[in-house]
Amino acid sequence: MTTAPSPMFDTDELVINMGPQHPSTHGVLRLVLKLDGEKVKDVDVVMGYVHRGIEKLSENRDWTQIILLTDRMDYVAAATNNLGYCETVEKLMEIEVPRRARYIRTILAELQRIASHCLWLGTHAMDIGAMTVFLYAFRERELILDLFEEYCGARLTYNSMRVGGLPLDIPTGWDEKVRAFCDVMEAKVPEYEELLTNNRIWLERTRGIGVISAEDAIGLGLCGPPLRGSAVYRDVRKDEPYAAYDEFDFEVPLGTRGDTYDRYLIRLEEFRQSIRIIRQALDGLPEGPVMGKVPRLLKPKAGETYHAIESPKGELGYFIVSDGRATNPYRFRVRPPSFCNLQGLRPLVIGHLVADVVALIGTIDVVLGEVDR
Amino acid sequence: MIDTIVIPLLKIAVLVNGVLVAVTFTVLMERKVIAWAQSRLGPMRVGPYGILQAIVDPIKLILKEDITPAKADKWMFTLAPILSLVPALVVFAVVPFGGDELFYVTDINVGLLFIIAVTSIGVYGIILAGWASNSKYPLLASLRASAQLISYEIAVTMTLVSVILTAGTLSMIGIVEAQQEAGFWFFFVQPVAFVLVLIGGLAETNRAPFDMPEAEQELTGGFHTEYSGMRFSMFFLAEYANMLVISAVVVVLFWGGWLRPFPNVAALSFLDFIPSWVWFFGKMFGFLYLFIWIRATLPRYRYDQLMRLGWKILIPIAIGNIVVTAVVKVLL
Amino acid sequence: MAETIGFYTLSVLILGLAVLVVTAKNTVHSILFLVMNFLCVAVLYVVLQAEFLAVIQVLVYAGGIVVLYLIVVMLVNLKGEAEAHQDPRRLSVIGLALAGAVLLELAGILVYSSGSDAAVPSSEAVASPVQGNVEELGWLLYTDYLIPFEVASVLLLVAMIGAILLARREV
Amino acid sequence: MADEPKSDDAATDKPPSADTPAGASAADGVKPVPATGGQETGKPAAAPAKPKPKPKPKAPPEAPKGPSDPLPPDDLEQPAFLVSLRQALPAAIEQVSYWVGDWTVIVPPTALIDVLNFLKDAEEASFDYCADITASDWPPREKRFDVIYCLYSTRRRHRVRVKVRAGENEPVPSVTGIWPAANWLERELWDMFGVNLTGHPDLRRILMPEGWQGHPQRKDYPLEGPGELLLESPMEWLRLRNLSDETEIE
Repeated sequence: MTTAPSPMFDTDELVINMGPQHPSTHGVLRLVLKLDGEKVKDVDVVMGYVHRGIEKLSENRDWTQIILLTDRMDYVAAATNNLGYCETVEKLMEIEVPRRARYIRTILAELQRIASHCLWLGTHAMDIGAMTVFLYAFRERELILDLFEEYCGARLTYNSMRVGGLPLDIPTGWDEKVRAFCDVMEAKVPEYEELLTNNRIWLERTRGIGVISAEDAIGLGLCGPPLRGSAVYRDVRKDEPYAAYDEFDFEVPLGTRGDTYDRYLIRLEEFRQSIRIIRQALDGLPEGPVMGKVPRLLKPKAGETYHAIESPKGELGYFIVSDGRATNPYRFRVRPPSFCNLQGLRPLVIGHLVADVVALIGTIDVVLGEVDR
Repeated sequence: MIDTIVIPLLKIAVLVNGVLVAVTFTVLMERKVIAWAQSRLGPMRVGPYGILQAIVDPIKLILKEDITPAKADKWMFTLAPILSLVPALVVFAVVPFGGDELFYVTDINVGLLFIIAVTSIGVYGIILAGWASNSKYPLLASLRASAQLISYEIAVTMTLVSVILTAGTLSMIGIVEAQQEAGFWFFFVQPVAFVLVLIGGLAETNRAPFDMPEAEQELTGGFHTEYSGMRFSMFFLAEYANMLVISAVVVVLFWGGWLRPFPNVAALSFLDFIPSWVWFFGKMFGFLYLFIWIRATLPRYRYDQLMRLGWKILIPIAIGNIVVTAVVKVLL
Repeated sequence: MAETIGFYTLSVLILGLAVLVVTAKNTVHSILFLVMNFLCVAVLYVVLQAEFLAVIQVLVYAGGIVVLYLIVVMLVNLKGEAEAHQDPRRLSVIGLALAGAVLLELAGILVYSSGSDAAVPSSEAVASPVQGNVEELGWLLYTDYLIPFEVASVLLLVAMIGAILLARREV
Repeated sequence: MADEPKSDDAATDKPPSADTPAGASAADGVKPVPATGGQETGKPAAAPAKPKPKPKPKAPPEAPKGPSDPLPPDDLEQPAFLVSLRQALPAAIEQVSYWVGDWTVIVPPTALIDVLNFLKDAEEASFDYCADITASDWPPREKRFDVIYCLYSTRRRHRVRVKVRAGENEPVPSVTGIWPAANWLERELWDMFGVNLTGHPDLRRILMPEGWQGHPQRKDYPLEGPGELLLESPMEWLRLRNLSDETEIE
């Protein structure tokens, strides 16, 4: 207690290397923490451990092969990545997608959002020490994986969309299963809430932790739930509607304080909104083809475009340049929401304790496959 | 000669082995109970319903390679798990598992203090493990652990004072007998103390939600990060043995030890056919279950919140409890 | 007879450990020897049938205070090289003088007590009413030794307040 | 054409749910006319900018000389922020381009900070959100990089892209002072393209390992690295490894 004022004892910082192998850095994120006691003075975020050069690779694959690569970015929300890419190419080529395909895409994207949020909830709660929520959330995610398996045969990397529509129509009876899943999920969300929302320890661990103001959040380029947690009304589904979102009725939950607890509440509410969207889409599912009129050889005219969708993590943008001659994009760029959100980690973490670092990694919900690409 | 040496030695041998076996089954119980809480099955492969897992787990741990990090302090690194395990076993010497003399090793007149004193030695195991590993995460964890143990020890010891006041003795057996004379379990007169001891016990055994020293998600396993094999399993044994100790202490202090409910109500005497040790172990089992249940349910506290809880909430309540108990005792 | 053997064994252990405490190169090791030393002292108390004192010795010294020493030492060790000691013999004259004074004092006590035969029974008379009996100890503390007891408590309180004050200043 | 999606700020002032029918569905359906028109007019407009017909022989067909950057059709109403930008900084705008609903402003690097500051602060623009910063590489061109800033306004809910053409070593000012979000995006930009960014507070590699040679997203950077080459011809790999600069790597 008397050591600090005395010049005899210098107060060195303790530098701790958190990751790339660490149970709660969600993959291979590495944080170099400078600690004063247990308080974080500074942090350097190091990434790139799963950099596979997807952008470079995509510039050397043809337009359809790229869909497969997009699966490997945010691998817990592969269908959303497919959707964003296909829509960008469709925008570039001005292909009209049949309404039925857009509806099914919406259903897939929302199922994917629920699955991704389930994974987030499980790991986030696990990081804070609530281990049971983890298994509950994975139990429901499993149901979604089953649905995807039935739709496209894969459980993680779906390759489930094509430029111009969908490769397959939904199997018979699939829509009923999705409906049944919605009922299950609707009953399970209160179960999660019961374990966490009003739990004193959970409140103490998340309230007032990692507060970020709306201005800072916009300035830092945060997107998705972290941005909405700071009470910024920003949801690509509403602002720049894609797929069939303009035909559905849903709300965008907003936080008030911009802390970890608000971001938690927002994602839980998004479970409900996603269920709502899926139900509307199933109710209004139009008949018709699932594939639009697409040339056999995809070869967009020279031009470039940026198109964004709302992935579970935030604004997932694709910037694609076509030179009009090759059967591959000249420039393929992904605006990864996890990457941009991860940039917000440093201001969030500084001044908090080591224990909060893991909570904050959890709350911004990064997938390193997407950060590093 | 037989009475003073052979019988106690036999008792000790049975006790130590019994505790170790009980620990392995506690681990199995924890795995099973948490699995059920999480809609899983838990271990199912070894033996019927995975019961033999309790034997296979320790064997696996013993057979694993025992690694000492190159830059570790070898003596301390070896000593730490022993320092952690031995006190956890020693305290069972004064725990009365039943009414008969057969069921306890010794009855010393400062039994309760003995338990507190010896468990406080266990903290050296954790501190030295963290220090001797020569690694940053274990060091942080051991700092956390020592601060946590010391502050909660104060809260628990202060709470126990009010129980001692109620019982008028420090002997474990004396406390149970005091409950028999009083005709009720002390839980009914000291509910606040019971809750405090339970919380403090969770914290002292590093159980969730106070498992910061070994917080896997933050400190990658805490003080035993660098341990493996037999030495790791000693920490493991110590943790669960401490859990058993806390359950036993809570049972003795608040739930009448080996007594049946309302020991002086004649109407309930038909319950007497149940042997006293069954009552004791049944109650202990209940508390073990409670500990595991809490672990499955609650998130983890943050370190500073834990310290705040200990110093600013538990200790003042404990002191208040002492004052109230003393006043009531004088007035009655 | 057995008691005498036990006593001398313990004394040797205690003294040997005490020497190790000051000679051990590694500070953590020396603290560990200190703990063992305390434990041996506790055993000595048990032999003297002062169980309560023994338990308190373990609880307070071994289990509490030395843990805090250990934390401080670990933190200091952590910060790289321990500050280089100046010449350890710089105070050797004063040290020797002090040690000699203590030795003289001990010798004086020894000579004095052996001179007056009454000293031995009287020291036993002080120890006997305790006999590990908690009630009696409490009784003694709150009657005969009330004033020293209260003074000691006040001293601790002052120390506590001082510590809080010192720690508070830098925050 | 007046109901083009993102540009029209009269419509976007309202809460976002109110004007949902714009946006993507319109982008799919209404636009074939400006597209073909833009394509035709754009080509010749962009071509004079790069008078370098002799690129390094890298791909079997001739390497593309640059993006098309088509001009907007004359009958398309320009969004208000472009009009006011033209008034405020007339000299700063090299070209305005339009393609499938996206507006792009091409500015010289020297005017970049002024333009971006205007776009961020001007009331009718208020581009407070820097969605993305990236580049494309056109090696035959003298100014080989197109550095692209994708901006978005959370208040007016419209987008614009600002494009800067920069040569290999031509300094491009960092925009971290305008949007903190640019920090990592520019680090990645530098890591992948080696654009000469000036004034960046923390210009280190972000995805590639420290000490990596070369900038992988450049078009003249080989797709298959020395790793595969090492298996096939070790001596060649050794030679390449000893080259200090990736420009020497063919």
